[in-house]
Amino acid sequence: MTTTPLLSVRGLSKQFGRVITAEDLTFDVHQGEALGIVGPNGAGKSTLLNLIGGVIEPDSGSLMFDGQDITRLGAAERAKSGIGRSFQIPRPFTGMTVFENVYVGASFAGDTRGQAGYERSYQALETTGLLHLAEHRAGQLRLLDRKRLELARALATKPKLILLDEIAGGLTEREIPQLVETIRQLVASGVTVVWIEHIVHALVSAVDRLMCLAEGRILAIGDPSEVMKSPEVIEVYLGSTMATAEDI
Amino acid sequence: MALLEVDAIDVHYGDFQAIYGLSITVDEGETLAVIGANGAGKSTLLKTIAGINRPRVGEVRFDGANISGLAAHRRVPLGISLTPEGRRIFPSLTLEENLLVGGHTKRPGYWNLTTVYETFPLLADRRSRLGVHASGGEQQATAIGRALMSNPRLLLLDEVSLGLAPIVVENIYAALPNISAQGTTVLVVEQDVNQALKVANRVHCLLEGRSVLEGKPAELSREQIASAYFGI
Amino acid sequence: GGGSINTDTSTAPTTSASTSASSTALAGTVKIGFVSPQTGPLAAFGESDTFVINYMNDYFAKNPIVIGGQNYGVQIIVKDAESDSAKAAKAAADLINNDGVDIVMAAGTPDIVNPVADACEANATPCITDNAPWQPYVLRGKDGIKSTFHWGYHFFWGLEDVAATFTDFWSQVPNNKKVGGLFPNDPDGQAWSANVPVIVKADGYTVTFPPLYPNLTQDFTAQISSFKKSNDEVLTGVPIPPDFTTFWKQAKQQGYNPKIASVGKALLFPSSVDALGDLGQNLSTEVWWHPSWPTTSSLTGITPQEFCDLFEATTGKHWTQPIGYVEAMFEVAVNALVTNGSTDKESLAKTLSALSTDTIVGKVAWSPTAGPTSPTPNVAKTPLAGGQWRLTNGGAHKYELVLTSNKVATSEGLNIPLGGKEEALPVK
Amino acid sequence: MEWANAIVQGVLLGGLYALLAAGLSLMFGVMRLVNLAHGALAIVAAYAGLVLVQKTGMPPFASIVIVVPLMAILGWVLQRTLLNTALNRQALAPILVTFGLAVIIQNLLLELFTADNQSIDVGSLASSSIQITPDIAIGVFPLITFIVGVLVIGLLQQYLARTATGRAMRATSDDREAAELMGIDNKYVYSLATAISLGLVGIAGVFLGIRTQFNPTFGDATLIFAFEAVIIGGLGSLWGTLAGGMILGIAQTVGAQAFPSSGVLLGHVVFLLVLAFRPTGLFPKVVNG
Amino acid sequence: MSKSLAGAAVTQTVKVRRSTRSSYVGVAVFAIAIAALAIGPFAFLTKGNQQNLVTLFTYIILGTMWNLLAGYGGMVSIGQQAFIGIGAYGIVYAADNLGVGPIIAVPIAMVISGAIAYLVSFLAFRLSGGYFAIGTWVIAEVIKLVTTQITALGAGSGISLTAFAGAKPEIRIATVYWMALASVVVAVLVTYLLIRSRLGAGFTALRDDPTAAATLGVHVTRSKRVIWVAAAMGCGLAGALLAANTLRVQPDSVYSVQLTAAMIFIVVIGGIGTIEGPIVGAIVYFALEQYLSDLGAWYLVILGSVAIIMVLFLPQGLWGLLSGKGRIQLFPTGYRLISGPPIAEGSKES
Ligand SMILES: Nc1ncnc2c1ncn2[C@@H]1O[C@H](COP(=O)(O)OP(=O)(O)OP(=O)(O)O)[C@@H](O)[C@H]1O
Ligand SMILES: Nc1ncnc2c1ncn2[C@@H]1O[C@H](COP(=O)(O)OP(=O)(O)OP(=O)(O)O)[C@@H](O)[C@H]1O
Ligand SMILES: [Mg+2]
Ligand SMILES: [Mg+2]
Repeated sequence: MTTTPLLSVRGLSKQFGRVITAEDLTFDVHQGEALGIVGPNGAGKSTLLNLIGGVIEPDSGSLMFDGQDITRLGAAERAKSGIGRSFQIPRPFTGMTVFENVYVGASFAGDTRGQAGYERSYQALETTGLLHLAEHRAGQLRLLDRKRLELARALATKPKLILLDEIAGGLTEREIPQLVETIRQLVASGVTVVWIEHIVHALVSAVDRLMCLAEGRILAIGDPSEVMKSPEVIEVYLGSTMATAEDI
Repeated sequence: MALLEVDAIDVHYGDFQAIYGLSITVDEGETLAVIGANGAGKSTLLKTIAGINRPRVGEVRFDGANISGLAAHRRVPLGISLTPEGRRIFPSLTLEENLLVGGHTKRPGYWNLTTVYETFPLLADRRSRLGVHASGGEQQATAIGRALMSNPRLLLLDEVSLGLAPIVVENIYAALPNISAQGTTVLVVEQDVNQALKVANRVHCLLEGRSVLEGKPAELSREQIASAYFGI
Repeated sequence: GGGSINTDTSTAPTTSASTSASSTALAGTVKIGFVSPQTGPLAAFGESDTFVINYMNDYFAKNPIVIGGQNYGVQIIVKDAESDSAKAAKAAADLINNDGVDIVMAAGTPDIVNPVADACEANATPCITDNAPWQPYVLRGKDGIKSTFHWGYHFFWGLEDVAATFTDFWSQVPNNKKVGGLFPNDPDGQAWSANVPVIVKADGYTVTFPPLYPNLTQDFTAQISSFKKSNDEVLTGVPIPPDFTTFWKQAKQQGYNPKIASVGKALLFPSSVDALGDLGQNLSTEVWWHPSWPTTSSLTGITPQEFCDLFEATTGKHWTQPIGYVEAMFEVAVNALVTNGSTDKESLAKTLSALSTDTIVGKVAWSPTAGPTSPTPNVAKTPLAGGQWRLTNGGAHKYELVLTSNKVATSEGLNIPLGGKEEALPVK
Repeated sequence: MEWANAIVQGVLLGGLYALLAAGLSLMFGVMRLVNLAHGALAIVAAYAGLVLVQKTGMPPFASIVIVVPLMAILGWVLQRTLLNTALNRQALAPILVTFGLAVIIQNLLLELFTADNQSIDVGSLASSSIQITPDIAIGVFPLITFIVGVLVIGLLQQYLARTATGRAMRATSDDREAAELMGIDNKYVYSLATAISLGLVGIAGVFLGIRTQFNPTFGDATLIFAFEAVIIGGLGSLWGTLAGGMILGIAQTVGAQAFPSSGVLLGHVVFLLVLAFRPTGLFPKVVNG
Repeated sequence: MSKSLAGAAVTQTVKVRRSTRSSYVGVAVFAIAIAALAIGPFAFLTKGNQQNLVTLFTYIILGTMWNLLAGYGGMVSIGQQAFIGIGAYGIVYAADNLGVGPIIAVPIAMVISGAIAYLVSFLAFRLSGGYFAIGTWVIAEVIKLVTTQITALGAGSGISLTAFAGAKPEIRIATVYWMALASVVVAVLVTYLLIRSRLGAGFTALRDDPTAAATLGVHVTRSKRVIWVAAAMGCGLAGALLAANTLRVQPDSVYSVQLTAAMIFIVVIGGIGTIEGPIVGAIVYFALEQYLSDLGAWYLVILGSVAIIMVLFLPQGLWGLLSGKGRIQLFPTGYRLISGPPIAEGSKES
């Protein structure tokens, strides 16, 4: 893990009407690290990913990615510059096959076309365990497979930074460690990860740093176990009887 | 007497059979947890009880009456209410309106806007927000509140803790006894087996559309559950 | 493929031309193509067409025509233009190139007539048209340049006749000679607004008209304001019926009460006038044809009065002016075929150019030497009169069309009896 | 003064548009059903009113009392037969089905009533007016139309916003299956909505039939204005529809005052301008799905 | 979910197939058909046949364009008549006023359509869904009303195409026929290649979910604009052919919303979202018109009923039925993953 910030977020704010979902957010994501994000429901976590991914525009603040100011770039340009993401509520291209869904990521944002693109797509499907469904219509997938598809598409874009929004929800206790392992390998292969998850034990076991958001502000950021012990985090997010990693 | 009797049902999606000769009974006031791996047929079971899917074979009886042929919207007045997988919040309605729609059948009982807001203070603050804008967790809480608003005798909860902050999950499960205390029978589907075991009087484990294990949490060993769960 | 129209509205037992009694003696069948707006907004014209076509089918079934000494049956093939000019053109081309018709006919507004005539020019087939003033027929290239025709032959009156008829009305009711013009932005409106104001100026009338409005405009406040402002005691124009109704009701509401209103198109069909309720009283309009016309059909011998009675008996509706003109096209076509002695298209066109026929609507002659002045080659002019709609108060019809001007017709040698004198509009 | 008059007449015209658009607003704004048969159905109502007035001699406004329930029944039947199935198909289905319906209706009317222009006669009411200033007179009939338009919109708005059934309609349009799970009978709710919508079309149709002459194909001409009113106002907002109707009406009359050839054109331009700056209309209540 | 991410693990054995046996047959059949049609006027096509085929070709182009818009671009426009009208006026203006000759006038008409569509897109693209549909309709009305104010184009009366004046009917009809044949081949082929290209996958993605497509690098607005302008040019082409075939251009006719209705009927009858669908739909629509239009009002009643029945009971259209729900593809656009390295065990389970 190096200390060069891959992504620096500076003074990022976003307000919907009277609802403040991001208020003066400033933090860095370092090259090659895995940053976990937790926070109460409605804290602004998904909004933050939307801001970084370029799906929504900030009211103020700036974003630097890989040495480039991306504040004004659209979602497609950001994807091309190396930001991949998954959506909390999956958004498959229902009229395409699973393979074609992934190939869109590989060929557009990933810019690998033809054979190379096919291989990249194949690999993403294999990694996420979707290969056997490659020829299925994405619209027919079950929720869980849709989530996997989110991940597969993001991987196919060859991201430098991947933004993951609750991809573990709905996984069985046995599948979660596999996912954690996948993320670890991803990080090991040099991809920077920002991961939102409410299944805290999964998150904590995979990330280098943890950030807790509440009401659009950073409540705590730092070493995962430190953050988890913070009384504010416990109060607004974890509750008293935090279910810890307790595998069957 | 059993409030709900699911009697040897087969459920299909087109040619694909999702449930094979499944039988389950739930007694009035009881909390039954249904667990099982992905695709085991848990959601299908709940949807069949709620009337969205119809069994091709077998019967669903509620309070002694065969309701297998009854449309979903006619089961709500009887006291069956489902919190569907994936929340299914009405996006163009405010959260409060979502709750009010939940009370559409006007079944009398403990639950109303006030009691729901007490249980989910999160919602009280955001009642005028549109469903489409609500965060995942806000939506989940609304979905449960909405189901409660019909004052069901039988509450069907499908993976309600999905996407919720730990503290909210804790609150919901803390609220479950409270819900049960109103005389509501609860059938909960949960991925998190520990959670399920904690709240349930009885557990049913499904594997590929069949019931493979049934019993009281205290009587079941971890190994039993694990093998039933994964079919090892 | 097309088919001859055979509906139960016809008078005699219907038999199609090809199975007629005398078919054994036929040397062949002449095919006449007819493009008619059977559906869509212009379908009112199509209804008149249908009546006449049925009538002609019956006639031809019993009376083969003699061409070059041999008997020929006549088959009329009708195509629906769906009130759309592109469809009309397509229908005409289809009639020529797929059904192999010898002559094409069309009637009813420039929207139908112009594209059909164009299609016939391009596909080298004689074409007889009417029911549209000759100016929009002739002046339709870019910037109103005259089109030249080889195959197309049109007969109708012109806007100079309307203008003369209208000024004749206006001279009968004292007014300030200020005229408001209600002209839409369609072929008729373009032609009227370009011609009528210029012509009536000679008689001392000033026509003010706001820029042309699109059809189916929902509100005419701007036009009414303008007429009120310039105190136009006379109203003229050529709106479509719904627009005139909207306008006229609004005019009454907003206190615009001209002394006299002479309006084309909107007041053509009796049903449109009936639909005005009592507001139709004393509205005047040009009259192309009327039961009192002192003419007979050169083909069937029927008189205008008989023909209108037949229409009313058959359809149960008030007679309409286009039926005379549609019948006249058949007279012309048959005359041309008989005179020509063959169905050869090129010689048929030449025959038409010198043809003169005394039809049920008056003399139709393209020859520059015969009949009323032909303003331009390929156009023959027919007589025009004018009349006023009057409530009958309990008669067979709600309104009756009373002839109040015969100036133009008389000058063209047709003596049409007047039914009364032009009266001012009722004061509200 | 001419300008003031143009505005007054524009407001009145807006009332007509709002009346025409009310049923459309319910179906488009609440059920997300783009009903291209709306104009044709209004003409059906106009013919129904005409036949009643001519055959029974009842006063034109009284015919509304019969036309509205007839249209409502028609709406109920349409929903049960065609539209419900259409809503279950792909997103395009309702547009296509209602378009097909419009074509069928127009041509059946043509067969039934011929292409003759017709009008429902209200006698002197058609031309009577109230003089406000020497230059401004308000037609009595346009005024009645306006008042009815505002009333209809107001009642419908209250119904949708305040009643459980209105809420159920909106919920059903969001997610039919989820609404079913709340005990809402979607067939009933949709049939009711379509019945109300067509009942309103019934009122609008009779007014249209009184206002001007109509024939079987006349409905299309007003359909676009009704749609514009709904969209300017914003989906799901009935008051928005009223405002939309006014804006359109005033744009047309004032536009025509300035450029008499371009009143309709300027109405369209104002519509497009509103959308350029407020792509979801002025007062959207519903998420544009 | 534990397979290694290392790229080197996957070798060249991944195979994706883009054409099918049926598509080879399709290419052959189409090539023969086009060749036969091209020599038709010399051999077996009467003038009437040729004119009918021009109409059919125009329908195929129109159907293909609306399918491109709605089926691939997710843009349900009911204002395509705007570009048909511009194309029709364009050819008249270019041929008669600029005097360039009808064959050159056609591409000019297309370019004008495309240019206006490009400008209009900045307004239209602010709208979506039902708003977009109605918005495009209003835009078409605006374009019509503006056209009726231009006296050089005959204002409200319309204008006749005189460039062919004096030409012998045989020559004129055959010329227009070949123009139409070339146009339909180009229009379908270009559409196909567009859809088959990488952009095509982006279009489909865009139609299904614009936000997700954007985050995968698809330029939403840019791609939509490509489709929009291409479809407008296609419609302009069809409009030019229409004018060349009927010789008279009248605003209410060439800007009629009925034209878009015909496009929609064609796509619905044939099936949306495939290249073949609109072709089949155009043939059926054309046949209905040929055989039933003499029934007048009843023809339209039947047409309306057919459309409703198709939508309700055969949503994939006739091509969906003929192709066995997509098993036969004459113009395949998809990506079939047919082979790869042996699937690792861990990834098989779900
Ligand atoms: N377009 C919008 N208009 C108004 N409010 C919005 C909008 N989008 C989001 N919000 C609000 O902003 C807040 C943050 O939403 P966000 O989806 O980022 O939460 P989150 O942290 O991801 O929550 P969860 O863990 O429940 O997914 C929520 O309260 C939500 O209701
Ligand atoms: N609408 C559908 N159409 C076809 N098959 C379906 C449908 N819904 C579910 N299935 C199939 O039925 C089986 C049971 O699905 P179900 O959703 O009931 O499982 P589950 O136990 O709830 O799984 P999960 O834990 O993933 O929610 C699965 O194999 C699934 O693929
Ligand atoms: Mg979130
Ligand atoms: Mg489930």
